[in-house]
Formats: sequence, C-alpha cells, structure tokens
Amino acid sequence: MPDEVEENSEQTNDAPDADEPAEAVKTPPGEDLKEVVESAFPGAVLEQSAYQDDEDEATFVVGLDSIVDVSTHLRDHGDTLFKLLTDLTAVHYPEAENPFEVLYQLYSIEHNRRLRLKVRIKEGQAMPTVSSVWSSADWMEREIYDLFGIEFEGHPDLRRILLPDNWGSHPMRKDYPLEGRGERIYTKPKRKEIGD
Amino acid sequence: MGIVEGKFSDNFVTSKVDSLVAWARKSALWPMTFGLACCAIEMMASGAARYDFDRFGVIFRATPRQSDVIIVAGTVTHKMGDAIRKVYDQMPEPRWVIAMGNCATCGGPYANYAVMQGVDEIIPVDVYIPGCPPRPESLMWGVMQLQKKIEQEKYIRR
Amino acid sequence: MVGVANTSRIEQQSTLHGTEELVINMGPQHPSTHGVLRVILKLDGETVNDLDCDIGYLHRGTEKIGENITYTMFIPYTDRLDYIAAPSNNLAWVTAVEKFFDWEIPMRAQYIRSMVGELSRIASHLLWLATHALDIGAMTVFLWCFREREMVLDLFETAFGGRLTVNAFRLGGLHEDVPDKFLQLTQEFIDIFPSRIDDYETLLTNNRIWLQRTRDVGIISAEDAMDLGLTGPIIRGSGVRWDLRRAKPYAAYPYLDFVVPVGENGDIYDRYLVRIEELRQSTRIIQQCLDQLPGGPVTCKTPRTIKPPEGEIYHSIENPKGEFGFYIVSDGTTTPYRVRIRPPSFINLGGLKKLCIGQLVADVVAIIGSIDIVLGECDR
Amino acid sequence: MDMALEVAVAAIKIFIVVNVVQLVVAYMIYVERKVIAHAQLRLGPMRVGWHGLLQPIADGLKLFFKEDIIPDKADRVVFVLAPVMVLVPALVVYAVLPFSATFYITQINIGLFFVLAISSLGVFGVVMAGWASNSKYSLLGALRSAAQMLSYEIFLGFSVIGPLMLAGSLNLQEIVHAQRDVWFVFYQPLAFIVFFVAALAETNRVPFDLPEAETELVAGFHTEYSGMKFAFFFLAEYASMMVISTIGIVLFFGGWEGPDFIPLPGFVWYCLKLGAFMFVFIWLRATLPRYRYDQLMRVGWKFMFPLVMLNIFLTGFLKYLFL
Repeated sequence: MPDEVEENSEQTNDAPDADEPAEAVKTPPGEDLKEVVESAFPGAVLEQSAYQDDEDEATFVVGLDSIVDVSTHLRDHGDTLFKLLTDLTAVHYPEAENPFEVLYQLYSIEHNRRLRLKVRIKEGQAMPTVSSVWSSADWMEREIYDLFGIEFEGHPDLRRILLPDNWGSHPMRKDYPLEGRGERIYTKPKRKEIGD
Repeated sequence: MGIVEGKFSDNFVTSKVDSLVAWARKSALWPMTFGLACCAIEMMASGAARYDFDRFGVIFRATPRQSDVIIVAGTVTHKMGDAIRKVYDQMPEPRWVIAMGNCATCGGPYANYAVMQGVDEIIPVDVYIPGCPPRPESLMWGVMQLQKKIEQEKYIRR
Repeated sequence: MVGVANTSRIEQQSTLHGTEELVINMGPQHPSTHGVLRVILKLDGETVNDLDCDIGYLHRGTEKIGENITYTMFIPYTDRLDYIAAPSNNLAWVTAVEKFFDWEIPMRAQYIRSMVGELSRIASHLLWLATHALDIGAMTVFLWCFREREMVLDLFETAFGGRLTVNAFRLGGLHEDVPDKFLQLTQEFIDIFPSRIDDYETLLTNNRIWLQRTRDVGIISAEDAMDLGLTGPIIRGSGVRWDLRRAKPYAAYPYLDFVVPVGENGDIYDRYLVRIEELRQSTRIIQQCLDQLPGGPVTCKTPRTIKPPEGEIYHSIENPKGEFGFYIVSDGTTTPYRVRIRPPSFINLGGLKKLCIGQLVADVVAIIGSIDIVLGECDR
Repeated sequence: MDMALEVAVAAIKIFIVVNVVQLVVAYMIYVERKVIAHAQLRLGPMRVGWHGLLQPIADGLKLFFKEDIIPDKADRVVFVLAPVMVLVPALVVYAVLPFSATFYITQINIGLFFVLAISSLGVFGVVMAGWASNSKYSLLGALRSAAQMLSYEIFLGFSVIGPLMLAGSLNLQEIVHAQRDVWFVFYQPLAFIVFFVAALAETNRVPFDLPEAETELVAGFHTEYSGMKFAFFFLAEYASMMVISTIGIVLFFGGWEGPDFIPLPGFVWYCLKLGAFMFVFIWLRATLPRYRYDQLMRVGWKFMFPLVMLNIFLTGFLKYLFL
C-alpha cells in the first residue's frame, strides 16, 4: 500500500527533511498543505510555523469553528489523506490570552507526511469533538478532559479515563502541584466487612 | 486466633504442633498474582524456568481465597488502592504481604499526585524488598525472609 | 473481581435492562488482562454485546514529572513506561530531544542503538508470545519464551548493568562503549535464536487448536485500523505495509536491510505471524549491525547542561507495540515545558471495543493478548 | 458370624482404599508438578523434603489450618455441601473398581453401569458450588462445567458400548477376563479415541479445562472456596481422573492382566498402566492450548458423536458376521 522509502540515507536528527526533492525556491514547510486547506476554506489557517523549517514539524493554527471541517477535508483530500490521527493532546499556558492549546498530530501513510493542527481556546471554552472524523480521538479527548478539564462538545462518552471519578481537579494544569494532596478531593473508602 | 489461647504454658505438644504448622505454612506459600507494573515482569520471571519459584513450593494462584501471601509488585496508585484493600480482605487468615520494589515500599521515583507513597498506607506489610525493579533473586530472598518469619509464628498458643 | 473506581457506561445500562444480560467485570486484577486493566463486559450467554475499558490504575503522572525535571533526568522514567522493552523508550526519548539540536551522533552509537532497540523488540515480542499463549492455555510456550527472554536480559545486563530497566542511552550517544563480551554474546544469541523461533512455531503455528482459537477472530480491516489509529503489528496484520523504521528512519535503520511483514486478514493469527516474522527480521538486523559495526567514539560533544532552543517537536519511533512518540515543548530552560508521551498501547486499546463486540468471552482474552498492551505506557 | 466377618473385612478394605486413594491423589499432584516442571525446563518442588517429596503433605496441612471463608452472600448450606457432593461420588466409585484379581472391595454384575451412574453425580456438586458462591465467575465456570460434563457423559457412555458388546457383560472383572488374549484397544481403536477425549473432558483436563480456565475465569467454579473445601475440589478432580483411567484400563487395556511372558503380580500391572495413563494426561497439559467453549461443543457433537455411533454399528455388524 504505502510507497516504501528506499533511498533514505538521511539521518533523523539532521534538520532538513528526507523526502522532498531539493527545493530551488525556499517555501515554508507545509505550504502545499496550506493550499489544500485554503482552497476549500479560505482563511482557515490562522498561523503557520515549523521548528527549524522541518517539514515534519509543519504546524497550522486553526480556528475553533473550522477544526472539524479542516480535519475532515485533510483526511479525505487525495493530496493529503491524513487518515491517521497520531496524537491529540493539549498544553496549558496560564499567562496567555488563550491559555489552552489543543494539538492534533496527523500522519498520512500514503504520503508519509506529518502535520500538526493547533487550536487555542480560552478557559472554560468547549472544543468541538473530532471523534466523528477519527475514532481514535474518542479516548484521547477523554484524556484531555480528565487531565486538563477541557470539555468536548458532542463527544459520545465524555468521562474521566485515567483518574478516579471523584478526583475533582485536573492535574496536568500548570497550577496543579506535582506533589502533595493539593486541591485533590479524594476520600478513602470505608473499611468493608471481610468477604463483602 | 490460638486454639487454646491462655490455657496452658508452652509444652512439648504445643511447641511441636506449632512447629509442624509453621513448617507446613512456610513450605506451601501460595502467592496471589498481583502484578501492577514493572515488578510484575520480574515476578513472572521468578516463576519461569531459570529461577523457578516452584522449587520452594510457591505456586501462583489466581484467586485471593486460595492464596496465603500477596506480592504487591509495582506502583500502587490511589485508584488501585481500593482494589488492593479489597483483595487483601478477601484472603483467608493467615495472610502475609510482600511489598516488592521501591514503588510498593515508598512510592519509589514517583513522588507525585497519583501515586500512593507505599502500599503500607493501606495494608500491613511483612517484608519489604528494595530494587527498581528487584531482581528475581531479591524476590526469592524476600520469600525466604518471610519463611523465616513464619517459622517463628505460633498457632496453638499465642 | 475487585475494585469499582470509575462508573461505567455499561453498569448504568444494565440496571435498565434488568436480568436479560450478564455484566461481568474483569480486573483490575485479573490474570489475563496483562496488568491492571479493568474490562466490563456485557454478555448474552457467552457472546459479548458491549464492552467498556477502565484504565488508569497505573497512572503515575509521568508527564507531569517530565515537566519538573531535566531532559537527562527523564531518561530513567522512560524505562518505566513500556517496561517490557525499556531500551526502545530510551531511544525514543533521546532521538526526540536530539531533534532540537544538530549534533552529529557517532555511527557506532547509532548502530548500537539500533541493535539494542531490536534486542528489546525481541524481548517484548517474546513476552507477548508467552502471555498470549498462556491466555489461550498453552503453558509450555510461556516458559520456553522466558528462557530466551532471560538470555536477552542477560545481554542488557552485560552492556548496561540492568536487567529490565536499563537506562541504556544518553543524549548524544551512549554513556560508554559496550564491552566486547556483549558483542560476542549477542552473536551467540543470534546464532541459536532462529532455531528457537522454529520451536515455538512447531508448538503453535500449525496446531489445530491454536488455529481454531486465532483464525477469523478479532478481525479488523485496514481502513478501520487507520480510523482507530492503531499502529505497530496490528495495522501491519491488517495488510498496511507501514513501519516507522522505514517511513521515518532513525538511528542506523537507513543502512539496514529488512522486510516489513504484513498479514492479510487482520485476525489474531495474522498478528501472530507478523510478530513471529518480526522476530526473525530483528535477528537479521542485529546480525547486520554486528557485521557493519564501525569503530570510533560512542558519544558526541554535548554541552554540560542540555538547554534546547524554544520550540516544539514531535518525534516518534517504531516501538514493539506501535508508534511511540514524544511531543516536547521547550521554553529554552533546562526542563521541558510540556512532555507528551504518545502511547501506542493506549490508542491500540481504544480499538478493543470494535474488535470484541460479537465475539465470545474466551476470545476477548485472546484479543487483548493479540493487541499486546503494556499498562505502564498506556496509563503513563 | 460370617456376616459380621464379611462386614469387618469390607470395612478394612474400604478404609485402606479410601486412605490410599487420598494419599495417591496427593502424590499425583506432586508428580504432575514435577513432570510439568521438567517439560518446561524447570525443576519443580525441591526444597520441601528430598526433591520436594513432602510437598503434598505440606500443602494439605497448610490448607487444613487455613481460615475457612464462607462469603456473606453465599448460600451457606449449599456452599458447604458442594465440595462434599463432589468428593463423595468420586470416592464411592472405588467400591467396584478391580485393582487386581483378588483385591477389590466388591464385585457387582452392573459394575460399569454403577461407575457411570455415580461418577456423573459429581456435576451436581459443581453446579451447586457455582450457584452457592454467588459470584459471576463461579457461576459461569459452573455452567460451562455442567454443559461440558453432561454432553461428554453421552460420548463416554456410548464409547464403552463397543467393549461391552465384545465382553458381553457389565461386570468389570468379566470384562477383564474377556481380554485375556487380546486387549480390546486393538479391536476397538475408535471407541478408545472417543473414550479418551471424553475422559479428558469429563475430568476437565487440558485441552478441555474450560471450567477452570485460569486466564479467563480466575479459578472457575471454586473461585470463592478456600482452605479444606478447596482441597476437596482438588482431591475430587484427581480422584476422578484415577477413576476414569482405571475404567480405561479395564475396558481397553486388560485391567490387571499383563502379557504372560513377564511374570508380574496383577496389582503391579495395574499400577504401571495407571501411571502411563496419568503421564499422558499430564503430558497433554504441558503441550496443548485450550479449546474455546463453542469449539468444544462442536468437536463433541459433530465429530465424536458420529464416530462413536459408527463404532457401535460396526462392532455389532462384525460381531454378527464373525462370532
């Protein structure tokens, strides 16, 4: 199914990417992907960046409203085919105007490419779910809800996944202490009778 | 628990029966398989060919009702705590606990919100085994240590 | 058997349905769930009608710890994620952090990394085979696999001093060169290992009972597998020829020749065959590493304090369980701002429901075994 | 006076048999652990006595002194009765088993019928145990066990018909005498295969050990049992293994009779054959994976049943022609 990369003597830790042919004109990474998105949803890509211009690190910042449409488009369009949602996570920046960044790490097996989508949201703002686009988002969104407290609208089954139901707080936020009982609301169960 | 508690002083019969019972108990320690994390893999290795726990008469049982010792092998989280307590309560007396590895002993490297700092917060521990994870040899040492402890216990008189 | 920590969707429904269906609770301490996984099954007779997983019994807050310690100090914690194949995790972390820099990692270090990575793949697949066979009731395979696994662990011990959690690699290379004895013992292991794989296959591959238990059970199509984000031997078992060692090569893999095995039907048996073939290919890779191993230093010149520039990277490698990656946000200080672990087991386990519905209870155990999860990395 | 003497002799015999059986069963568990250990490149029990010889005694004593838990929600009477219901039939069957030409407790002319009737009572104990425990694992284990034992009981019953037709008697002694020249296993290979598979299923051994599938159902129907009650289940399982093996030996391998050119006492022959049977049981356990529940039933009804019917038909046909 996927084309195998035969001649690939580049090392991973080297900055330039391995797959693209040598470029004469310097374009920012992910420019072609941006065109695919922009052709269907003009103005959807708010920002574009990449660490050290690495093609694998291409990152688009997308608006809250368009994330589901952009995801669906990127999954189905023949030039992108991002069928694999590799990772879905969040980062907390307490000082920023939009303190939560939700990240979608996409991978296309057919084109052997990566793309990162980002959505920045405010405290208490709910995200639309992408579990209708990729089923794998189901558990990862539950995890973000558990650890960061970001709600996902339309998620089929939004419960805590890693921590107990009675935890009461969201430990991956930056204001949560690493150690100590902190703000944890947790009651030990009563000792039960033997054999119960 | 003793049958003739406080009735006689120590004598030949009671001490011989005691040592017989203690011998039987230490020779047939059936641990409950309670693998939680990395240590569980070393616990499995202890049961496998090279280390072979069966030599000591130690065979792993799946149900708490039929086991004598619970080897807590791995990190105990707060979420898991209830379950451990419940399993311990289901075990019939006499029962012993081995805390295998640093995590079960004191939380190990995981000093944070999710991890219980030692399984002795919820159940009484007889033997602590250091290591992260302890080698199978260490686990055997722990079991032998427990056997020594059992030898000194009394059944008929307490 | 024990433990009711989280409410389950299934338990809530069962009160509505009354006595029609049997709800049973496997775990969190259950011999077949490979660690502390709790599975709630709704049964109609012996058929699974619905399934819900409750994980997090081993949630140790590794990501939070990563935000509070330096890049080097985090290496031992990666050991304890997928503790069955610890060097692979080290490899993922060091290659991810090295992506921030343009260090020239010496080729000797790269080859040793690949070699140890493949040894850990062997160790992991052997443990998988052992427990999977035990789940289906074949006890002897379990002990045979442990025999060879002990040999691999001995190799780790020779090279790095640890059996299970080895803390094998450092940022910029290795801590020190491996002893000659390690290379010699590895060669000896590689020489006998293929015949041992034949032994396992004699017991299982054409065993009628094994075939009946694994063929046409737990089938997943390639499209579904991608939709569920499954990676590693599972997606290859469904016929997708995709392996990050090929797609995004790291360490010494660009110079090594190996075949990426794929299955056809995507059932348990195909995953079994894929993993068995991966064992053989790993043996081949290690042999090539031994033959091509260059001399020279094993570590490049690295600064005394590791301070990556501001930015964010995602890097992943092909762990025995699937795609294992790190997303690191650096704020220019010595500690990462955010460490995200991309856990293959967590996401592969998300596909369990799809695989299990309509199967029998005994198959659930076999399917969990065929996904090959490790809870340390699933719950982090 | 004769009557009293007879009763006394019978009582002594019963006492010997019951106690020896218990001891042998305990040591069978030891042998099983040893044999499996060596199949798996281990040593097995080594520390308790010379080469672990005292291991079964330690196990038994330990279980005897263990706390005996009756779960809160269990049905107490049935819970206590169940292990007895399993062990007693397994021991009662020994009343008619011939251990040698002279050593047996009693000899009745419906011996085989008696064995089949009594040994199938054991399934009640299993079902009772599963139900009384009030645990889902136990219940599922018991249901599986009941379904398995009931259906394989049928094949077991049909598979003994072939040898019966040849011997023309239900009396176990007479069946053995009928094999003085040629063992029935040579006349009845089909029947023996079916018998052996059914025997594995009857005694819940690998590959049919579904009721106790440790990795699926913890410990099956006896999940909630501890201490001596659990020991009862264990003893019963191995005692019924011995019963089934003895029946196999009597029906197909000439009982206590051996070839004439090796002059050994009948009892020794019996023990040798029993040991061989047991070894095969253990060997299989070390080798084979486990069947799935529906596959077990399919093997039974689609494969074993036609086979055993064919066997009965052939036996009758050939007997009509040649005898």
